[in-house]
Amino acid sequence: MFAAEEAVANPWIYDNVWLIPALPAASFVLILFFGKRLPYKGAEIGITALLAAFGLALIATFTWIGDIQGLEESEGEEHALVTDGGTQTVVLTAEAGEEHGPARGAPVVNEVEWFGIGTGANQVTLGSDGVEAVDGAEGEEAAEPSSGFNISIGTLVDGQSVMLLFVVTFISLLVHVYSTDYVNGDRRYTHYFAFLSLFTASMLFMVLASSTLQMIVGWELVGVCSFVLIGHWWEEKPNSDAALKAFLTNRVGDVGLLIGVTILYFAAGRSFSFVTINEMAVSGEISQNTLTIAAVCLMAAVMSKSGQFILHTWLPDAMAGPTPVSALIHAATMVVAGVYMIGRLYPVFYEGFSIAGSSINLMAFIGGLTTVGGGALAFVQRDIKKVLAYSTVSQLGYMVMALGVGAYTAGLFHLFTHAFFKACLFLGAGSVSHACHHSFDMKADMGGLRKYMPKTFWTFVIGSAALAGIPPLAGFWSKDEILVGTGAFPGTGGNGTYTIPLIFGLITAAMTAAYMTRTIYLTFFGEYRGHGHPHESGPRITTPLIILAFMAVVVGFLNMPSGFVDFLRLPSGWAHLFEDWVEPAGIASFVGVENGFTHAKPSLLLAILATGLAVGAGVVVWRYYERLYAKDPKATDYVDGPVANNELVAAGHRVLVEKYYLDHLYTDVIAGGIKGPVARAANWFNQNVLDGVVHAAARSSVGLGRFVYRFVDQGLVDGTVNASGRTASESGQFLRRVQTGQVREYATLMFGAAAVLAAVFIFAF
Amino acid sequence: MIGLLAQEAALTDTGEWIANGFFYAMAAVAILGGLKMVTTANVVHAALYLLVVLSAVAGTYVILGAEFVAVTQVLIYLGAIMVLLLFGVMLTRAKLGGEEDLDHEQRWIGALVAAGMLAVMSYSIWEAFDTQKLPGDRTPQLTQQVSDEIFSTYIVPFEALSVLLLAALIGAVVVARRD
Amino acid sequence: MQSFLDSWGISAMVFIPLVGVAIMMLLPEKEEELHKTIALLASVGAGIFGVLLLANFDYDRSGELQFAVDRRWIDVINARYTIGLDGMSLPLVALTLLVVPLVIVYSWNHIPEPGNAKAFLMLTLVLHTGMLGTFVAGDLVLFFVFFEVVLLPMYFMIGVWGGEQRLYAAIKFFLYTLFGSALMLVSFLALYWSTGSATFNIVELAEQVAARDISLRTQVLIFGGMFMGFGIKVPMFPFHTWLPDAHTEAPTQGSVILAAVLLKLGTYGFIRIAIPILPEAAVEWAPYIGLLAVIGIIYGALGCLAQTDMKRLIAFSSVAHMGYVMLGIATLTDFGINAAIFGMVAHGLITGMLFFLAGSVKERYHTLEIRRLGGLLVQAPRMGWILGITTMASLGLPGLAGFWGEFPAILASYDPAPQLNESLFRVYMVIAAIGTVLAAAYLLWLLQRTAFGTPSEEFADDPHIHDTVFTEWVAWVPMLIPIVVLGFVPSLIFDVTNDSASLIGDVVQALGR
Amino acid sequence: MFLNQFLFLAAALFCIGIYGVLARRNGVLVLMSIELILNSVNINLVAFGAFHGHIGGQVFALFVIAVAAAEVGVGLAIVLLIYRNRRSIDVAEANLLKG
Repeated sequence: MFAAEEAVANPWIYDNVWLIPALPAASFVLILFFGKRLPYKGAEIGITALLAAFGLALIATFTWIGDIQGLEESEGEEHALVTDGGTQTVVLTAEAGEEHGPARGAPVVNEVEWFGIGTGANQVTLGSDGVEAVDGAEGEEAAEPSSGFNISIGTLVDGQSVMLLFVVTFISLLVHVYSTDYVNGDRRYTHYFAFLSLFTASMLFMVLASSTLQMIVGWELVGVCSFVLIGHWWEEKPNSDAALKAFLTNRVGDVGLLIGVTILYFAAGRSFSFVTINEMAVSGEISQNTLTIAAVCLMAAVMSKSGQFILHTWLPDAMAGPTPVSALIHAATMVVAGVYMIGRLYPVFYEGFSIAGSSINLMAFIGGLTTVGGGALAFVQRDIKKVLAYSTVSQLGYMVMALGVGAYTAGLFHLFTHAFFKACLFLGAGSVSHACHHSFDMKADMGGLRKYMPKTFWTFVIGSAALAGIPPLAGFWSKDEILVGTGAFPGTGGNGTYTIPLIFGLITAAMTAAYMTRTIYLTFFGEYRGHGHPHESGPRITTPLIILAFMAVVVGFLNMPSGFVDFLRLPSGWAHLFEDWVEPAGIASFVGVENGFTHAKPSLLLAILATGLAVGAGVVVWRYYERLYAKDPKATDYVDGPVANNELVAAGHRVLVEKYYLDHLYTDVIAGGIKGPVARAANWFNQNVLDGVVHAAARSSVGLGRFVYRFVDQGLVDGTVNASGRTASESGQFLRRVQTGQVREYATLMFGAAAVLAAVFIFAF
Repeated sequence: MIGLLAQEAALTDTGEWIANGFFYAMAAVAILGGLKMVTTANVVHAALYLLVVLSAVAGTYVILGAEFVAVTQVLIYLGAIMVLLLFGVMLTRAKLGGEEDLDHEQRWIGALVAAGMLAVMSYSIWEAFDTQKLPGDRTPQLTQQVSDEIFSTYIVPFEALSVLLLAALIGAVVVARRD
Repeated sequence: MQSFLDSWGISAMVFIPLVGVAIMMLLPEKEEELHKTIALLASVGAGIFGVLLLANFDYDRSGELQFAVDRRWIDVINARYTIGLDGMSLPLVALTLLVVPLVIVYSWNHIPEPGNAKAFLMLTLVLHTGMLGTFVAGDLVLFFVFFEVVLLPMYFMIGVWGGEQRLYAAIKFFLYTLFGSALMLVSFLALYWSTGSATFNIVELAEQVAARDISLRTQVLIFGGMFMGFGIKVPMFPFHTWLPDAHTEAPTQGSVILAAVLLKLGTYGFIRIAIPILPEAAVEWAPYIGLLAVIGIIYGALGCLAQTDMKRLIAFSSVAHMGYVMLGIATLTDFGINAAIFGMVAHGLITGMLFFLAGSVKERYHTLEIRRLGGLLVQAPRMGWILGITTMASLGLPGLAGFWGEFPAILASYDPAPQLNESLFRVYMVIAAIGTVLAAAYLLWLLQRTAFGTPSEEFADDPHIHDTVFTEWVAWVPMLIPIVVLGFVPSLIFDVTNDSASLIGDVVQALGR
Repeated sequence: MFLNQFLFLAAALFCIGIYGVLARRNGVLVLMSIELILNSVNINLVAFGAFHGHIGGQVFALFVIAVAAAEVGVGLAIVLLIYRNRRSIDVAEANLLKG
């Protein structure tokens, strides 16, 4: 495998990229201990740290881009894969070099030993080619390498992680600034900023993870930050319920994650390293069967973290947290962790689900289902944040679907663009609610806000348009690429014919435009329905909005198809920049897989069709509300609309309002640890039930626990010990079936047992 | 004195079965007495049956050539412990007649356990020692030998025991003190 | 210095608490402060020796017994005074040395009813000696003696200073464990006789068993006796019923020691005695141990969900957590045993901490009924925070200690020792993984009910409810720090235990199929 | 003379004693049964002493007798205490350990 090996100095930032998560982590500790004594209650530390982290992320981004472009200029040069003691070992995969063109975008791994376990004889040698520990990255003391194999901690820099570094630090910075105004005067202002910092640090830690084990750590840490921030106002029960639900739902998925990582760990010859696992997955050293099982397990984790059907229910509830948190965590960054993981282990999923040349697979199906199902739910929400939450679910489905059909770059690109416009929308919603006395109810407390808060209005419209995929805004480009990538539209090529995902994608495109139009109408048009006088928010809120809106306009141009670039007679280097930067090519861990990346030929017809659908749907909704407001500018629903008149429509509406009854399924039927609504909790505590009959228990694991506890534990097991004499108690002692406390009974048991045991020993020897 | 005679007899081949006969008599007395003791409905009677059993056991010690132990048994058990027990009986419940509820309702479990143990023990004893005999030329151990042994080899346990006795004495006084 | 440590270091560490007991015995009961000081000094004195030993421990040879002493003890049965420290015992000794002084500090103003600091602290110190001795003993008889020494003080602690049902709980605890240790003793004797080697030395016995041709059935039976002895102490699933009662009724300090150290005596026995001496029998038993372990994980979690009392809930959670430890052990691989030792230490710290918190909650609210609590974060924010961190650690959040006991155990069960049935253990793995969800459920539920929300009317204006006090800080911070530090630097333990654990793994490996 | 015959006698007395301990309600009777058990142990000790020609058996029998005396002393004291407090020495009623 080692065709060439030479030492090249690493760019400084690659060796020290660990600083990026370290800064917010330090900020967390500082805010926690000193925040309250500072003039701005700790916010300044967080913002400073984030500014520095953002600066470093920018350096990393430009270094990476510079590398890639330098590489493109010197076609065919080998590329850095691994570093060794501050120098860089250049590894060129021979086959890759010959068959797949120049290697590009290989990950730069920087690892130190974390800990070592096991020196057993069944140990398999490290499978990764040349990935070795180097010192100096994390501040951990490097223990002496034992004869066993070691588990490393380190950073992995490649296009994907650099992209997310940029997104996370950028949006986190804006959210920090925004929050200084939005949560001003909050009961736990300092605490809020501390956890914002911790979240950012954990997310960055996860993004830079070089191994699956490290990813689990980051994955869970972002989860717990999400838990804390959703439950920020924990005095109110619904908030802490939502926080619990989020955490527990994620835990369900984590079971899959733990198992999946375990399977991959052993399958890859005892390695957690992403590089090793990917290499072995593509080289066929891990059997297809194993990969499929691992991929299915990991898919469960994706479903919970990235809000895919049917584990998405926590995401809308998570809106109980402060709005900036929703923007940062539950729209732009944490929820894409699942998508990010798919990208990280793409060869595993790619081989495991046999994505190439297929027409449907589990990932594409779940993604497609989520994108349509989530979008439909957005129609019936009163709460503006819930609309956005379901929209997020829907868009995450889009991303997963894209990865499922093999459109790797398109999926990640959509992740990238979505982060900006969805953050913009969430922050916009926060701004609106700031004006409307902290209400999020569009129907009761909003309407006509266009006049009062123009900046918010316009940024919201731009964000919505980007989300709906109206050209030339960001969402259009990424969405179009996904639709093309399904390969089902005539003339696009692609590596499979994913017809169903294409249809799902088109439906979603139309739905997205429709529900966003509805949201804009309900919020900004008509007449103000709330009380008091709404006003535009302050500059610390509007500036981030404007910046994000700007990004929502421009980021799409990063990945224009070359045909379009030619059409506009732009320099050809402007085409598919994002693809060049992010997509790996010709490296050992992606051999073969990158062939399967769908680089379908963009189709003008498809673009027009999708845009037409979106615009058409938007216009329909627009007409609907125009007519409504013409009748009564304060109305929100037709009094005798289809929902009132048509039973079928009414039933459908009911299903949507009830969120497909999934919550009922979870809480009432599966119940158990997943959620504890008031009624259940009350029931839980109901001593009468606890002390009472059996039948109420069987329906839930709580009930099951109670059942087992009472009858098996206290009755059977305990009873056996406590005693034999009870069995003979034929007299009226029936109700006193608790311990008699009789020493004699214990003695009986003791002697009896001694006799039995003696017999056992006598006859056994 | 019968014991001593039997002991003498045991030393000769012809006397062996005399000793055996004496042993079986003692054993029968002991076992029957024991059974009566645990089944009788009268506490005082039970104490008296215990007396019988202990005497019979002392008899077997004599057969085994452990005169000093036999004498100690008689002195301490029959003289001291029995008196103590009888005092106990009288102090706690001065009723000297029979009583109905001296046993538990579930005494059959106790019987079962005891029978089980007996079975297991008998089997293992039989397996282990089958027909091994006691040495025929055993002589009664002299008291002096016993005392030599106690005060040389076993001096530490002996001292420990004396401390235990003292502790028990004080303990009994403290526990039973009326205040 | 070195030579003194080599020959006397461990003995000094183990018996210094007893010296403290002797001094306290002579002083009148009224001098409470003095008693507390002496107790603290004695436990810290043991700790100082412990630190010296830890500092002089050769970490490159952590697979061997160091500072080993081997002297005559009871000649008649060839029992010898064999002690030593290796990578397996070191973390547990360190844990004990950490926890006991903290318990004494906590006792400074938390002597439970009916008072009598003298007796209480003396029992604590006796426990200290017993626990340390068990962890360093290298001779089965010595091990057994120390193992039993622990029993009585704990019995009195529960029986005298416990809650309302204390007598019941104490006698149950006592009889249960005594029953187990009786069987264990039988096994030890059987080992002594069946090897015919006339030794109780663990290492020698292991060699003898390997060298002699002892029938597998015999080995399995002997292992069974040990399994009962250790399994009851752990406690493993069907033998756990003493635990919730004992924990619930014991005073805070008792619960902490019980959870932090006493339960580890059982698991330690498995990896120190049962498996190394009888590896073949261990292979036979492992599937059943694994089964009981995963049943324990799920069952313990379900039990937790049904609890209404905070302390009882924490007690039941021990059943689940020790299930992970036992699952790690049941894999019979170096990986699993490493995980198990880590799990023991982590569980000791975390659950010990939870019991401390429960004790302090009880002291403030005079109840532990979960439905009456709430709003701890409002009334005692710092304590609420600590509770939050500890529950997070307990549910196995990465970055805190609990994770490294749990995840490696799950990982190890994917690939158990070659003699074991792989598919079976993979099923165990999945069940254990599901257990993590339930763990999160009951712990978060506990957190939500006690820390979140607003205080109920009953306690809203209670002036007794105050935030963490000085002695609590002193007792808790040293436990919280390792919880966090071990979360990020697991090598602190893994590096120490690895060699010893590998020895066991290799022994099993060497058996062949 | 067989060693067995002594051992059987001891075993029988032992089991009778056990039955007594398990079946009797009266505290004093329980103590008596325990005496029976101790005696059976003594028979074993003396018999084995004779079997091996070793005097240790007798010595230990003596020790057992001494310990038995102590045991009866303390045991009776406890029974008396219970009687004074509860006006009964029924061990079935002594259920302080009841859960």
